[in-house]
Amino acid sequence: MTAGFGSGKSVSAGRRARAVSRAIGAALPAATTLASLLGLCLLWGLAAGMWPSRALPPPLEVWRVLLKEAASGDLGYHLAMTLWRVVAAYLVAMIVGSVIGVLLGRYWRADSFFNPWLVLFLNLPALVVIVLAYIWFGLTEAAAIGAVAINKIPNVIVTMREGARALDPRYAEMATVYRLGPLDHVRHILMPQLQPYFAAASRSGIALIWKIVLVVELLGRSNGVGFQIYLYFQIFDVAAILAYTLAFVAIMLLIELFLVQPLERHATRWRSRSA
Amino acid sequence: MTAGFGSGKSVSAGRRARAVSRAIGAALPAATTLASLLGLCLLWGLAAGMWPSRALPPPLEVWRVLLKEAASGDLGYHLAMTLWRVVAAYLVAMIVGSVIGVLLGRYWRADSFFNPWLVLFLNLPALVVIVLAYIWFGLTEAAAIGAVAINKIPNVIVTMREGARALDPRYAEMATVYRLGPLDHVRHILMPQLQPYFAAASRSGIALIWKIVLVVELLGRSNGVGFQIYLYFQIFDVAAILAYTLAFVAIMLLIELFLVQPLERHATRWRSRSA
Amino acid sequence: MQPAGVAAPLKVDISEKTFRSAEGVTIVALRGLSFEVRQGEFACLLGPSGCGKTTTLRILLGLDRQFSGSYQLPEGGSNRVAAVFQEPVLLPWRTVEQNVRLALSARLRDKDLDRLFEILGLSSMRSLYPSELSLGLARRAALARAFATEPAILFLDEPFTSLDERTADRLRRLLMTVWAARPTTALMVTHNLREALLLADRIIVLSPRPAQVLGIFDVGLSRHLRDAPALDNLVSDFHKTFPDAV
Amino acid sequence: MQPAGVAAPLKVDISEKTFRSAEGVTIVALRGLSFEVRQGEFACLLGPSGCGKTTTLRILLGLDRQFSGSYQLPEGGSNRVAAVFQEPVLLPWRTVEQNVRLALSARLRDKDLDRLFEILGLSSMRSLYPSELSLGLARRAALARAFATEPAILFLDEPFTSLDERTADRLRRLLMTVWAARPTTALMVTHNLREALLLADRIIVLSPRPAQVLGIFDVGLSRHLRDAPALDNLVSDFHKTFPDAV
Amino acid sequence: ANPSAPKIRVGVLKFGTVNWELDTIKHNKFDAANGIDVEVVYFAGEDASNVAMLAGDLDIIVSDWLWVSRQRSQGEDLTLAPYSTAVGAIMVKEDAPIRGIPDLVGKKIGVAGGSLDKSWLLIQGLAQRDNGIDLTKGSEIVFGAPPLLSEKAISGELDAVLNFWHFCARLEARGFRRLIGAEDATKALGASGPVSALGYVFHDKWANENPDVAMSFVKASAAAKRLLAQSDAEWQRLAPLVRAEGRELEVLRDRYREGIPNRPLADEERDAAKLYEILADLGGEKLVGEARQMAPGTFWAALKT
Ligand SMILES: Nc1ncnc2c1ncn2[C@@H]1O[C@H](COP(=O)(O)OP(=O)(O)OP(=O)(O)O)[C@@H](O)[C@H]1O
Ligand SMILES: Nc1ncnc2c1ncn2[C@@H]1O[C@H](COP(=O)(O)OP(=O)(O)OP(=O)(O)O)[C@@H](O)[C@H]1O
Ligand SMILES: [Mg+2]
Ligand SMILES: [Mg+2]
Repeated sequence: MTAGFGSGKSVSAGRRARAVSRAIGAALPAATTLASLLGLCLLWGLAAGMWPSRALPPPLEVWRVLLKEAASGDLGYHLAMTLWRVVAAYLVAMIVGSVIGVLLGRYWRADSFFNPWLVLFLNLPALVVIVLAYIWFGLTEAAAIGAVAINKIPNVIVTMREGARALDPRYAEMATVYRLGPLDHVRHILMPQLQPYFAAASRSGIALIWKIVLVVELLGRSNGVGFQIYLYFQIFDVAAILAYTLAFVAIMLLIELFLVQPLERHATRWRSRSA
Repeated sequence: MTAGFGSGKSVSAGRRARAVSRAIGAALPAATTLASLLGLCLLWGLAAGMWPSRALPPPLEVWRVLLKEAASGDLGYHLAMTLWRVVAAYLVAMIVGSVIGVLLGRYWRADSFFNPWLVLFLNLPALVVIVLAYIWFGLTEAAAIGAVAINKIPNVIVTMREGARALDPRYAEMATVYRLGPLDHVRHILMPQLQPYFAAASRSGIALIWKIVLVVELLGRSNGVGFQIYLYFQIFDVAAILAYTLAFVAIMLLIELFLVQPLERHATRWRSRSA
Repeated sequence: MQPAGVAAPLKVDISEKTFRSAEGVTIVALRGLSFEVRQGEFACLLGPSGCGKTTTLRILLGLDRQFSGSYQLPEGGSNRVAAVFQEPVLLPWRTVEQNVRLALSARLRDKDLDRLFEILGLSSMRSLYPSELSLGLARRAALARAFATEPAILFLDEPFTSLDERTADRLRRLLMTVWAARPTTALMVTHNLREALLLADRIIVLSPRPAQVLGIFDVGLSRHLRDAPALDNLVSDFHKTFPDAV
Repeated sequence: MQPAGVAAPLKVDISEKTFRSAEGVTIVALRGLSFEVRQGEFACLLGPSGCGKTTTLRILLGLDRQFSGSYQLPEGGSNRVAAVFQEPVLLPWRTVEQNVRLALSARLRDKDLDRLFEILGLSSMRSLYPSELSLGLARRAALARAFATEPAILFLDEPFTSLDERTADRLRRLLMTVWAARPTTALMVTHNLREALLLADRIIVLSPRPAQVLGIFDVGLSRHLRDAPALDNLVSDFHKTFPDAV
Repeated sequence: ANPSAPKIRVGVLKFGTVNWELDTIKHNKFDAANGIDVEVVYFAGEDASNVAMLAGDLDIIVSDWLWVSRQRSQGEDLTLAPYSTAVGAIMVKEDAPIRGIPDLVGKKIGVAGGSLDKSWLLIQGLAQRDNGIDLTKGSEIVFGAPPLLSEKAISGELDAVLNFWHFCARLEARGFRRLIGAEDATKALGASGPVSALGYVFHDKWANENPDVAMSFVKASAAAKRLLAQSDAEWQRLAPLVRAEGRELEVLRDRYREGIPNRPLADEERDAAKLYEILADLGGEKLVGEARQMAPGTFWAALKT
């Protein structure tokens, strides 16, 4: 006849277990990442063992190539070139794209006028933009970075525009009543609400930018990971391609782990974390 | 000594003006789009007139090429092939990506484990995925579409994960108390909150997919817009490249205008629209 | 444990509920809180703001499982609970009517809601979205949602604030009707002593945070005898018993 | 227009305010609403739920400009307004203290807030985020924000709901202190007649929607004379004057 | 066509030079005449056909012998039959003050095909040996996509461009001249004659299972080449495919004819082996992998008799 559904013992036991594992998860994100990567390598190794193919070299071989390229200094050089392009294009794209996106999200009249332009630029193939940029501005670093940024900006705009449309008007009203200055408004009202959109645009943005940088380097640069990957693609050396790819991924992972995630945890600490 | 800051006359005049222009904006989105496109063509024509170059043919020439290709049936055929690939990859990527993204956003332990995998797949160059897919699964349509989907899925995951993280717990609690079924939960609690993220992932998603389809077609298909564009790139026929690009952009615009925007207006009609 | 045949009460026995804030502050919301509400009884929780009333309701609703202690819902209660939250919590993307119907079980989905909406003064508001309601109207919509579900247990967190006296009175009467229509156990949080004395069988008086039961006030008087002068008497009775509370 | 030298009143003259809901329903919220509040006066708006009180405040706060009619704020009012909204509207991503400080002008940003937080019972909550507060605590934080700004005009939309009587009383006294400290014009919405009679110089009684002024009740009695029996008398006076309202 | 004739799937670039020959085969029914049925599969890029070949989707593609040798040394059983000896060249504007390799120092040179391109390595090697110049250090090298580099050379942003032969031919028609060709470098570095840079590439396994079919294809190809070598009218027919007319078509035609291989396979193989060693020195392991010698069997043995 007792129809309870919450019992103290089990509940508090669950709580303790959760607290412990939460502490581990928070204190040791690096450990989780390591475990995760090991798991991935294991899977990869198994797959490479089961279906041996030149197109899927085992992890060890890729590791060997990686070490060799690193020792020769090539890896570092090309990686550095690519990284600088990625960072430059990322900064340009995020800043320009966020500003335009938020404006379009707020002013529906501007939005309905410029939307077709946006659709156009969103769907312009990277090839077209890159070639045009190289033709007009020469085979220069500025043209390359500009071309990448132009490829990415429409995506940022689209995401940030959704964010601006989903803003809660009550906070803006509060800000009006208490006459917050424009800087305070951006910092305390706009940015926290746009944070998830910014994070989304940013994460998928940097990945997209890196992919376009590869194409840019392939079409008209003489260094960088994209240049190298294409070189190895021509002689079909998948191990080397993977080595360069994974070197970049590793850097992204480090940034994610030691920069993005701590920042994000800080920015969203006010959200009651669901288990 | 009168220190008012709201005066009836000006306010109601402003209101009327706004109501009128709002009616126009809502009733004639097609007209706005047309005006916007005309403006763009004008700019383009001017630029082409000022700096005549093979790399920037005037709009009229592109239009002529477009008509020619359309008349020969090539345009229709290649466009259709590309479109079907885009649609198929889009559906696969959005469904798989949304489900995984929401799950990762809700379960932080799974997220912290799989995050490195996500970063890896996010940053795998399209080239690598496409080549591996072709080598393993042969040069089939399925391999092509699968490769595109795999390229896009991580982006969808990242965006939807942010959405899931930003969910308001109060609505889920209400649903728990009133014992909403899982279907109702998804339909009435989850989807409306995820809508802006879905819209963002969707818009920038279809653009990204189309760009990757171009690469896929370049690397191993014998038809499609990407195939054509690359052919024309080899002989540096920018007018033809633009013709194919713009044909696709036109289709996207039509979809945006007659499908996406009405749907979106419907989905967000509850939001008090800001002027 | 109850002897067979006797309806099981709502039994609460929470030894501790602690929050850890994001900034690391530890807040003990409840400590040694235990009380019972008999099946079919109407009880009120009365206590200072911030003492832990909402926290208690959330635990009983199964929304917060990180506490030590236990509780037990009356029979049949686990599947027919209704709640009025302290804030309305309507889905902004659904109209008033959709919000109410959504909470109904499949069996009741198509129920006729005309009378309910009329009593609540919502008839002309059925097709509005929550952002188009005044706060008082939104509260009434939340009440409509709770009442429409024909619950076996009813949790109410200050349901009648933001309402003018006249409307509040009408809704209190409606609450009594809903509660009396079938055996419903009700637990209501309120800051309004007169309201508590008018509606409740017993009033559970809580201490400031961490919440503990200071004492229980049984309103002996039958409900139809509780008119204005009788209430005045009850109020002074209450103040005599709990000179420090409220 | 005022002759020079005489302080300008808060003057409201709204001929109509209509909402169009998303589903196309037209709702007339206000029609022919006009009243005045002299500078330095404390006025209360009293009216049934959903009659248009919040709408009126929003118009006066400049948040809604789509109405016909006009209004005029007292001198100096356009730049030192404070408001307590019907719901707390705290920024969820800022702590209680940050929320309060944010509303302060640059000049006041570093002001000592200890005493204010203490009176409001928020001292130990300064570093909490709004989602970690009870509703009553959140309301008090919203009050802290309004009071800290040293406003020239104060708009309050049911500021003392969700609070126990004792806390509410303390806060009413605090409000009086803040209002009296410098020449502040205050307009407060409430559903609590005793509260209105305790605090206000005049009570503006509104009709059901569309809101119109039914009449004005001047509370002649000086504030320090308004004790419990005096209030009882005022209540019955009020009921005699407005037999239909509240 | 004879429906029972064995099918051969050949992957080519739609506007590539190979397609001119295949189109001639198809149009003049040289395949049917040799008892086979050539099916042309179009791709947009050279890499695409390589991927398709490795994915097992095609019977024949066109690629260069170095690639074949490298694949062979890694266990793929690819082999090749010569297709063309035409190779790239460094082109400069007619009136440019660049007369020889030493003049390239300090100039901006576009190079198609990347840093491991054969022609580029050979010319680099020659410059090193004869003039003691390291082009990679002395000049500004820009790698990039071939069409883009051509465009840049025309606009004057590049002082010189090393491009694939048909891009060079088109440039020639637009007022450029050859500064030095890769074939010059080949000879200077010790080859006795032109070596087929490109060949029809197929799997040994396929050739062994269908020796007649493979041979018939070679014959059909030879027939097409003969026609293209003699008939200007055939070139007029091909003009839309070549995407050129007038002078441009003529230059392309002449260069194509010059590239038709005409030496015994054994000679070519010997020269190729020699070149391989030179290239292995120049390009190092990056270019050739671990094998320091050309993989035996890179040239299809059946053609030697
Ligand atoms: N998520 C949380 N994190 C930290 N502290 C919390 C959290 N939720 C509630 N608290 C704290 O617990 C205490 C009790 O809160 P609760 O909401 O139960 O109060 P209440 O009795 O309902 O008050 P009120 O009458 O004002 O609604 C408060 O001091 C509050 O600050
Ligand atoms: N954005 C809107 N769209 C449509 N109708 C609205 C909108 N905002 C308010 N209303 C309507 O206007 C009327 C007055 O609303 P208001 O919020 O002013 O009431 P109120 O007097 O503050 O009531 P309460 O005491 O319940 O807070 C209500 O009927 C409400 O439904
Ligand atoms: Mg509460
Ligand atoms: Mg209101």
